Order: sequence, then C-alpha cells, then structure tokens
Amino acid sequence: MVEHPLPGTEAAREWLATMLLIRRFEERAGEQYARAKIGGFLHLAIGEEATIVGAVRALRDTDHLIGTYRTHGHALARGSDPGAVMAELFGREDGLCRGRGGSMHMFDAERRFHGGYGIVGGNLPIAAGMALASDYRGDGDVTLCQFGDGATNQGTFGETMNLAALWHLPIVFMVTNNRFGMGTSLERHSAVTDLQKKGEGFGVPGMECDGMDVLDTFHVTSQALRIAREERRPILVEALTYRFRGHSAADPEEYRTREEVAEWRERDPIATFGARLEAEGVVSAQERADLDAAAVARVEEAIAFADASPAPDPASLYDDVYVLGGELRGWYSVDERGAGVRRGEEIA
Amino acid sequence: MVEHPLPGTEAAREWLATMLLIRRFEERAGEQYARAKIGGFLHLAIGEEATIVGAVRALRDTDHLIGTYRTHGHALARGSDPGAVMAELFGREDGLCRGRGGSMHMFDAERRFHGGYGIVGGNLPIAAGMALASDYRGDGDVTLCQFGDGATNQGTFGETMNLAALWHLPIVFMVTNNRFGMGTSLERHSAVTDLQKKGEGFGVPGMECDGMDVLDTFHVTSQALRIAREERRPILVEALTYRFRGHSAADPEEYRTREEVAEWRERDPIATFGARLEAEGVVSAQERADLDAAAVARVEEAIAFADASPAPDPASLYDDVYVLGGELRGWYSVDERGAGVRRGEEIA
Amino acid sequence: MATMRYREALNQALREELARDERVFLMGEDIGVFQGAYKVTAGLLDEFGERRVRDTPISENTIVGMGVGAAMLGLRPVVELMTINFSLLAFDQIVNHAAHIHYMFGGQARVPLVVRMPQGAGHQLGPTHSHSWEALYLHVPGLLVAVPSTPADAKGLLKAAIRDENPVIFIEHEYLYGQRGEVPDDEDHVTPFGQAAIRREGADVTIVGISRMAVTAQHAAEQLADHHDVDAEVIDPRTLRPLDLDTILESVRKTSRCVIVEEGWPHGGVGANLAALIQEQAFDFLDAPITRVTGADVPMPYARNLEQIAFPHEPQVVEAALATLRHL
Amino acid sequence: MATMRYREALNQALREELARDERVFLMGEDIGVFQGAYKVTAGLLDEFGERRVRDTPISENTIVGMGVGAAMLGLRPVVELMTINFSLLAFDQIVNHAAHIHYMFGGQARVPLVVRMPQGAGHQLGPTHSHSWEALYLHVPGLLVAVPSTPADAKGLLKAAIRDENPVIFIEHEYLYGQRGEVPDDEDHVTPFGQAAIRREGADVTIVGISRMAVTAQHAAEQLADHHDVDAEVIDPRTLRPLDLDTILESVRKTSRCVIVEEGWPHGGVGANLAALIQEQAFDFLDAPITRVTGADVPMPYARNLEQIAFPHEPQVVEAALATLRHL
Ligand SMILES: Cc1ncc(C[n+]2csc(CCOP(=O)(O)OP(=O)(O)O)c2C)c(N)n1
Ligand SMILES: Cc1ncc(C[n+]2csc(CCOP(=O)(O)OP(=O)(O)O)c2C)c(N)n1
Ligand SMILES: [Mg+2]
Ligand SMILES: [Mg+2]
Repeated sequence: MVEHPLPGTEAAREWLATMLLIRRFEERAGEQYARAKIGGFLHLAIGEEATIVGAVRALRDTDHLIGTYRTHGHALARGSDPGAVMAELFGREDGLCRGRGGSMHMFDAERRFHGGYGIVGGNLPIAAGMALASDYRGDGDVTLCQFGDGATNQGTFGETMNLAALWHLPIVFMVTNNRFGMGTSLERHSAVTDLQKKGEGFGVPGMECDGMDVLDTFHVTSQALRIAREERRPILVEALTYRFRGHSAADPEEYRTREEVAEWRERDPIATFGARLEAEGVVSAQERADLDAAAVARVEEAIAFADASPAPDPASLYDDVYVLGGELRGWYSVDERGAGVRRGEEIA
Repeated sequence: MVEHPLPGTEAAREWLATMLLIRRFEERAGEQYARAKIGGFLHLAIGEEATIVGAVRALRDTDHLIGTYRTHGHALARGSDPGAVMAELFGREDGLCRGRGGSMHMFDAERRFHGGYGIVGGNLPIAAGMALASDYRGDGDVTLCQFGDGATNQGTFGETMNLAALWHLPIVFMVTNNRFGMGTSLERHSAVTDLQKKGEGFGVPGMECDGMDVLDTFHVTSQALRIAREERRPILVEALTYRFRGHSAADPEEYRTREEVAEWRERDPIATFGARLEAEGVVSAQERADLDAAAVARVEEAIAFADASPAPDPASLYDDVYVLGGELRGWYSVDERGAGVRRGEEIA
Repeated sequence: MATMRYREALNQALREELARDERVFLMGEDIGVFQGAYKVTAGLLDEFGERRVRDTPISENTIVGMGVGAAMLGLRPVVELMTINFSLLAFDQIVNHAAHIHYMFGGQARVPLVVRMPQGAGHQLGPTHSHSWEALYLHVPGLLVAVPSTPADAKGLLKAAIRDENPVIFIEHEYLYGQRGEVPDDEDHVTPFGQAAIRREGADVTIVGISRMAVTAQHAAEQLADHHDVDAEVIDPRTLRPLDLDTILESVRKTSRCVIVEEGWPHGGVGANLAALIQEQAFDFLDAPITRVTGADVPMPYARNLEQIAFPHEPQVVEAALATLRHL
Repeated sequence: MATMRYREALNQALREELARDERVFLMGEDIGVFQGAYKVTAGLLDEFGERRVRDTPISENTIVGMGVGAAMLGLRPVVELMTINFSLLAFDQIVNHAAHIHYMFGGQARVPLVVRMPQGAGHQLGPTHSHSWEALYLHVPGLLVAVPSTPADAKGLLKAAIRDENPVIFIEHEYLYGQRGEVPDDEDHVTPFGQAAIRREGADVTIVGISRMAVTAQHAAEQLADHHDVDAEVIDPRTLRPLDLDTILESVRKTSRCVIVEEGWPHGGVGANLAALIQEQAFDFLDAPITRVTGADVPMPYARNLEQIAFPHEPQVVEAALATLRHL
C-alpha cells in the first residue's frame, strides 16, 4: 500500500473533521432510530467514512455526485446542513427533501448531490445521463457515481458501463466494496470478486483504492476524475472498505463473525488518519479532541434543529407529484380515499 | 485460421444437406413473405448457416437449445419438421406452435429446442434456469444459449454471466456476431467489439470461432460444451459471421455498403464447405447438386404441407392462456370484447 | 388448528412443499444465510441445504428468468423478490415471458413458477419501498395473482400456488407478517384459487377488501355494526386471477351497495376493475354508485404523518360505507 | 393546414422542437442511421447530427435512466423505445425513478423526459410485440400519459409533451403511423394535455375510444347513424393523465349510456378505470351499465385470423352500443 503525503494542513484537518462529523452524526442517528424518532430503514456507513470523504473531496464544486440509500455521509461531506439531513431522517418539513424521502432518499440540488436511491443499481443509468448532460453542454463537469459491491450484479451495471465507454462520458464509477450485499458475502454474490475488473469487458478499466485510507481514496479518485474529465475515459474505482455496523439498523449480523468485524475495526479510518495527523504534527492530541467535540456539538445542534422542525402539513400530501404549470386541465392526481373525489390541483 | 479435418463422410454430407435445407427454406420463406403468405417480421439467417449447424451438431440429443427471433434454422437443424416450421410461418394450426408464435417464436419441446424469443436478451436468464435444472437433476445435459451481438448490451447479459459463473452452471453462451444489431453496427453499439471478452469481467471466459466455417464452429462449440459439461465452467463462444439479407424482410440496408455485403458473400459458408467436400472427394459435383435438389424438394413439400394446414379455429383463441386443471373456480380469462362477458373456462 | 403468525404460516407452507416435492426449490436475495429480509424463509437453508434454498445476487430480472427456465424443464421454483417494488426490474420476465410462454408456444411449455413478494405501506420505507401493485399484475392474462390476508390463507394459497401449473404472482404484505391467526394443521391444507372468503355476513352493504385491506374492512365492519347500526358483508377475494366474481355479485345483489378497499393507487386499480365488473353484471341491483377507498394518488412519502394519511384506515371505510348508504 | 401522415406529424414535431430548443435531444435504438424502426425519426440525424440524435445500444432500462439523469440536469431528452412491449425492461426507471423523483426529493429535481413508443396489434407481430399497455402507465402518479389518435394530435401533443416539465409516456400506434390527416401549420401548434376531443356529437350514447380505438369508435358511430338510426357521441380523451373526465361526464349526463373501447386487456384496463369513475360521478344519470369493448384477455396470437378477433373492430362497438341501448 502506498503511503501518500498529506494534503495541506487545512485540508487535512477539514477531512478529519468531516469524517468525525459523519461518524458522530451516524452514531447519534442510530440512537434516534432506536428511540423510534427515525422510521423506516436506517443504513449507516460507519467504517466507510474515508471512502466517502476521500472521494467527495476529489470532486470540484460543480461536479455531480450520486449515490445509494447509504448516503447520509455523502450529503454531509458535500456540505449539506446536518440539521436538514437529521430533519429528513425525522420526517420533518425542514428535511433535505421535506421529509418525503427519508434516510434512503437524500438529495441536495444546490450542492449537486443528486441522491439517494433506494433501488439497488438504479442510480447508474441516471448518473450516466448526468454525465451525458455535461458532455452535451461541454461544461467540463464529471459525475461520480457511487454504489455497492452488490449493485455490480444488476443489469444496469453492464448496460451503463457499455454506454459510458461507448459515448466517452465524463463519469467515474465508484464501487464501495464493503464485502457484503446485505447478508450475502462478496464470494457468494459475485463470480469475480476483484470488482475493479467487472467493467473491463464493457470498456471501462478499473482502479483500486484502500477505502479505509482517506488519502489513497482521494488520490485514486482524483486520478480517475482527471482521466474522465480530460481524456474522456470512464473509470471504475473499487474502494475496499467495510461497514462496522449491520446492513441496516435491525440486523443480527449472523452472516459474519465478530472476529472479522473486530479485525476491520482495527483499521478504523478515522482513528488511523487522526493518529497520522498527530504523529506528523498536523494536529495536537488536544486539537483532535476538539475537532471531535465540535462534531458532537454540531450533531446535537442538528438534532435540536430537527426536533424543532414541524411535521409536513397534511395538506401538502399532493405537493410535487407533478410540476403544475399555468394552464391546467383535467385530473392529474385524484384523491379518492374518501367517498368524494377531489382534484389534485385543488389540493396542490 | 485453423483448417480442421473433416468429420466422417456421412456427417459431412448431413451437415451440408442441413445447411442447404436451411438456406432453401429461408429463401422460399422470403418469397412467401413477399407474397403476404407470411405476416409480421421475418428474420432470415441466410449467411449464418454454418454458425447454426456447426453449433447445433455439437450438441447431444438431450442437450437444450435456446435462441432468438432468428431461429428457423435452429429448429430445422435440431430436426423440427420443415412443414411444421413453414406452417408456423403461415400461421396455421399444424405449425410448431399452432400458429400462435410465428417466425419469432419457434419452439419444439420434443427436440429440446426451447424457442424462439422476441425480446432481445430475454432468453439468457431462461437458458441459465434450464442449465440450473440440469445441474439440479445432475443429468449431465448442457444448455446452449444463442443470441446476437446486440444482445450483449442488455442487462440480462451481465446478470446471467455472473450467475452462470457463480453457480457453475452447465451452459454455453453463443453470441452470433453478425456485426449488426438491426441497423446499428457493432462499433456503434458496443464499446468492446471483441465480444468473447465481454463475459470475462463476470467470470465467463471467451472463445472465438469462424462462424462462416461449419467445422470451426463445430470444433469450438464442442470444446466449450465439454468444458461446461465436465468442468462446470460456462463459456462464451463468439461466432464471427454475417447476415446476407436485411435485418428483417423489409430493410433498405442503408447502414452498410453493397461492397461489404459482397465481400462477405464471397465467404458463403455453404459454397465453401461444399467446395471443400468436393475437393476432398467426399461428394461429387452431382451429389452436391442432388443434395441441393433434395433440399429444394423438401421445402416445396413443406410449403404444400403448410398450405394444406387449416388456420386455427377461432374458438381456440383462449386455448393455453392457462393450464386449466380439474377444479376450476372463478374467472381466469374474460372475453369482454362483446357486450356480454364469457368465462375463460367455458371456452377452453 | 394452531395459532401462528402469517410469516410462520408461509414458512410452514414452504417447508412442507420442499419436503413433499423434490422439484420445489427456493431462490432469492438473502433468503438463506440471512433467513430472508422478512424472515419468511428462516431455517430453511439449514434444513434443506444450498441446493434447495439458494441465495442469489441482486439481479431481479435474471432470477425470475431463471425461475422461468427451470420451471419449463419441470422444476417448481419459488422465487422471492424482496419487495414488490423491485419486481419492476423483473417485469419483462414476468409478463413477456412467464405469463406468455405457455400460450406463445402453443401449449408446449409450462411455467409452474411462483414469484413471492411482500408489498404495503406503514413502515416509513418511502417512495421506493412501499407501494401496493397488485393492479399491475391482475392486468396480465397468463398470470395467477394471490393476495392472502390471513395466516391460514397465506399457507393454503401458497401451497396451492406451488402445486399449480401456471405462473403465480404471490403478493404478501409486510404489515401482515406479524399478525396471528388459526391455521389448519393438515399437510394438505390447500386453499383453492378463485374462491372468495366471506369474512363477515351482512345485509346492508358489501365491502370488498384487498390484501391487508381485507383486515381493515373487517374492522370497519365491526365499527359500522357497533356504532352505526349498519350490517356490512365483508368479502376477501383472496385471488384476483382467477377472480371469484360470483361471490361478490351475489353479495351485491343482496345488499345493493358496494365499497371496495385497496391500498394501491386509485387510477386503474383493483377497485376500478371490480367496480367496472360489478356495474356491468349487477347494474339493476345497485342503489348507489360503487365506491372505492384507495391509497392516495401519490408516491408513498416517508414522513409518518403523511404516510398514514396516504393509505386507507377504518374511518375512511366507515365513511364510504355510510356515504353509499346515504345515496337514495 | 397540411395533410400528412401521423408518422410525418410526429417527425415534424420532433424537428421543430429540436430546432426550437437546444436542450432537446433524441435517444433510441436505431433512430439515427436506420431512421427509426417505424421511420418516425427519418432525416433527423442528417439534419441535427450525432449529438442531438443518438443511436443507442439495446439497453432499454439504461437508455430511459439516462434520459432521467439528463432531464434532471435540465436537458429535454426524448427517448424512443422501439415498441411499448420493450418498455417493461425500463419499467423500473420509468416508475420507480422518472415518475417519483420530483416527489421523492421534495420537489428539488424535475424530470422533463418524454418516452415515446408505439403499441398495437394487427401486423401479426405475435405475443412479444403487439400489446397495448396504456393501462400500466395510467396507474402511476407522477407520469403524464398521452395516446394520440390523429396526425394533428400526434404533433400537438408531442410538442406539448416535450415542453412539459413532467415525465411523459407518449404512446403512439403502429397502425396509425400510415394514416393521414390535417395538421395545423403553426409552429406553436401545441395541444394541451387534459383536453378531450369530441370527435362526433350525438345524443343517444357516448362512445369513448382510446388510442387507435378512437378511430374505430368514429367508424362505428357512422355505422350506427347510417344503419341503426343511433346518434352516438364519440370522445377521444387524448391524454389519460391528466384525464378530462368532465367532458366525458358531460356527455354521459346527456346520453345516459356509455361504451368504452380499448385495444388492451380487459382486466384492470382503461375501460375499467373510466367505468369506475363514470359510475361514481354520474350514477344517477346512467340508464344502462357502462359497457367495455376491449382486446381479448390473451397474449396476442400470431395467426392472422386469431389476431383479428383478439382486438375490437367496428362490429363489436356497434353491437355494444346497441346492447346498451336495449337495456331498459
Ligand atoms: C433492486 C433492489 N433489490 C433489492 C434491494 C434490497 N437491498 C437493499 S440494500 C441491498 C444490498 C446492497 O448491497 P451493496 O450494493 O453491496 O451495498 P451496501 O448495502 O453494502 O452499501 C439489498 C439487496 C433493493 N433495495 N433494490
Ligand atoms: C428488448 C428488445 N429491444 C429491441 C428489440 C427490437 N430488435 C429486434 S432485433 C434487434 C437487433 C438485435 O441485434 P442482435 O442481437 O445483434 O441480433 P441479430 O438480429 O443480428 O440476429 C432489435 C433492436 C427487441 N426485439 N427486443
Ligand atoms: Mg456492500
Ligand atoms: Mg447482430
């Protein structure tokens, strides 16, 4: 494994701070879930913070980012307000998606974080379409499309790889290989386990990075982004990582051993990066503790914000089913739950 | 290109005869289509006979064969009655599928020719399921799944490759690379044009054969079948070939040049194989002519048979929508075209 | 009779059919080591081994298609899709292939495949995980469609589905998994398709409930009796293909009023289909328009309060029944 | 006004919108070099080049999904699927993504995508190429659904679809491609969605025809007038989402009788949906059950004689209208 030089002091501290923010945010989200303040599924990325931050920091602001149902961290890394992310988890009006999407469907248009998709493999074609739009406009932006090891078995994977290569789209695919698709281990779901190779047959070469190392992830992703941006060759980056928690909040984890988890936890991406920064004198022990405390405080604020945010107005149920223009005619949506029939646009 | 030794005399003659039968059958089918005795689409495989016969002859009788909407030849090679194939094209009751399927949906259960599919890429998962059934039973049979170059871009391609490799299914995939998916050339639809490589990322290694050479096709397919049968490793065989006619009967062929077609016609698989047999003394010129005349006659018979076969009974419209057992209740199918409502089982 | 949860009844049906018929096997994402996303297949991998209980990659279209192929060669695959929402990825294999192969090939091939999957809202799973789509499947000739609402039916209909020669879309419900009910012990407890259940007899209004809404309809009927002096008849069709329209018509001819309750979207839903059939067949018996109570015509939102008003509960059913009775 | 074929009207709409709005581009299998399976896109590659008119591999789900992504970033993709039969492969992207993204993300993203595709039987294309599936799409909130039956509407609705901010399922018809009609010359000939066309005024019975069946309904109405002294009103809804139910209800309140004609399957079809809505809203005006004339409840067979009896023609519509008039 290459030992990369550190980025500048400010960047190094910011990366550590962001990883800490994500970690603390998710830990607290897990607690809120246990207290039923969050519903549905809650997929935490604890353990994968280096993959997230390394990749996201390699993007420029105008680049596009798209992920899966495990993307609280991506939103936070991209700069979404932790309060809005938490409010989304709480199903509140001030949530990123006004409480419509929940944990699995984060989205922040302003920050070019384009979701948040609950259908495994569903975001790949959409990402390619975004890359196509950049190509069409010639704006020089690249789309980074993140998905899991399990998603490489979906039909959209092959289809999208081929199209991206065929049309020279400015896109980087990042497979977050955390070794499991839900409870099914890599070896049990994929004939080829060296996932970076899975795109080669479709013309998309692979690269690998240590997803537990924010520097390596940053480096490799940067390289891939450069190739996609300048040479118009899509790349598949495999980030080797591990999720420390269950697939979603309720998961007995019978499919793996405690020892395996413990071994990976030894390589905690935040602890190792923090220790290196400290060793190289970029932060003092006190500063590390302060950064952590700041993250904890930021998350407390987020919870307070989310708690204070109102539940969506029931009258807004039909908002945003359609973009309703000026000259409406006919029934777009029908509310037929009651005995009467009401018109969508009367409600909207 | 390897020059393979000929098979035994009888086999050599039979292969030539079968290729001739397919050729003459399809030529006449084209004429019948022009005279509107055949409806719908008619996809001819003229030019691809060596790919068909070479591959099918490599199978043993109990093996399973499955193809696309371009499979008159596969049915004939597998031994289906030419009369029944023609009657299917004519939409008659004595057709292979009682006139329900037509040209795109041939099927001959008895000969383990399992269709005949109009959805590009749709047959791959089904083929894998058949291979799974063989594996499940341990009967030692292999499934040969044929599809076109265009089908390698469908999601089912990647999904099925992965599953076949992961589960060690006894299956051989054969991509009939005729260089076009409809009017789109290989280079315009596939980022990787060396199609045998497209399965590698999913654990399915490739082999290539000269699809204009019945011997090479036979050899390579035989090898692939052996590997699939004995070693339980699926293989993707790419057969390089060309269709001499349009994609379907009505195709102005503006997407390729006359010169390109003419060049490939020089390599006509029937003429070259016939010439070699003659050169090596396996058949005389007269015998070649006789085999051809026999094929022509067999096709005439088929037409006469098809002509004599009745159109399906209108009362049979609802036959085979369901397998209707003994204790029927309720409405399976409803005929509501008229003002009255009739029950499916009353008709069936 | 034993009391058990809907989930356990399904598990029992699978276990019994696996034991009974060597041709039966299961395929699906996380059904083995993980024991199923909703634990329906718990214990089956241990009992029957990897050959019969197969964890698959995330490849919905191909898993179903493999089921089609294996069924065509005489096996009896039971494919689990994690939820009906993901079945759209397999829609081509289900409709263009499983449903039509028997017909398309002139009766030569059969596809005795079962595709099991749950549906339903109420757990805040948001717009990609919460829909009720039985209407998409009942549209398709060649498919059988079951929507069991009790543990007994879950078991009996699943056994019938596995033994049937046709492709069956077997729609379970996430809310119902944890519900308890009596289930006959009989190893041959098979509930025939096409036989509606009258859950409650009544004379004033017919309420037809689909899937989980059969339960909601029953509760509403009790409220109607307790608080409104209305005697509702509650019918659970149990299967939508074949459809036991006779039982529904008989009831409507008696009550002259009908309310249909479903969780799915209103446009082109099950209720629309039944309303059309009923008014065609029993027009002169109707004293009021057939009324539908359906899910809201929106993608299912995540927020708890929005989600709760986006699918029917007892009050809406009660209100609809009362409204239909007010029609003169 | 110019007289042209439906195919040409569509081609003109595409050409005009490509010229008018740089954000508009086309994607689809064989739409470029091959000029389209049904030649709707003839000449457009030459005129607008490879950037705007893009031949794609055979990857329906991904083509549609790329349309979704490009639309989310502000382009206006028009995706052609070769037939509606293949759209099942893209059903996940259409329903779980295109239709729901605007809602799911709280209104932040828009998907101004048009998915064009033809449907319909009559050309002996057999069970994988001949179905009429508008009912599958009208079910889904978030989608707009157009079913133009004339060249003028083909053009006007397609232009409206391309200019709309919502995802539009634009269903053409293979039989109609060759039919001629008058089309306004106006470059801004835009037919608004949600506005039914009364194709023929009449007092005795309302006939609603969907897609190609709007044409069949008109012919049937002429026969009813010529041979049976029946004055039928013929309505073509033109779009199924939004639905101009008011125009239909107004007609039914006048005629008291209604026949709905569609080419698709009966169970859960468009006719079922309309019948349910009409009887809900105009129950007291109805003198006879609403009658449906639909395609047969079978996969479409290849044989010409079977295919012809498997979808409606004028005689069935005439018969249904007369039957509804006989109801006392
Ligand atoms: C199409 C589809 N199938 C199944 C699921 C259920 N599901 C949710 S996450 C998941 C596992 C995905 O694994 P992977 O791609 O490795 O991502 P990870 O969860 O490890 O981040 C599954 C099967 C789904 N959401 N969508
Ligand atoms: C899912 C699907 N998409 C599109 C089509 C239309 N179509 C029929 S054949 C064909 C080209 C297929 O090319 P290829 O796989 O190379 O096979 P070939 O026709 O050359 O034998 C297309 C696009 C189809 N039948 N099914
Ligand atoms: Mg994973
Ligand atoms: Mg080809």
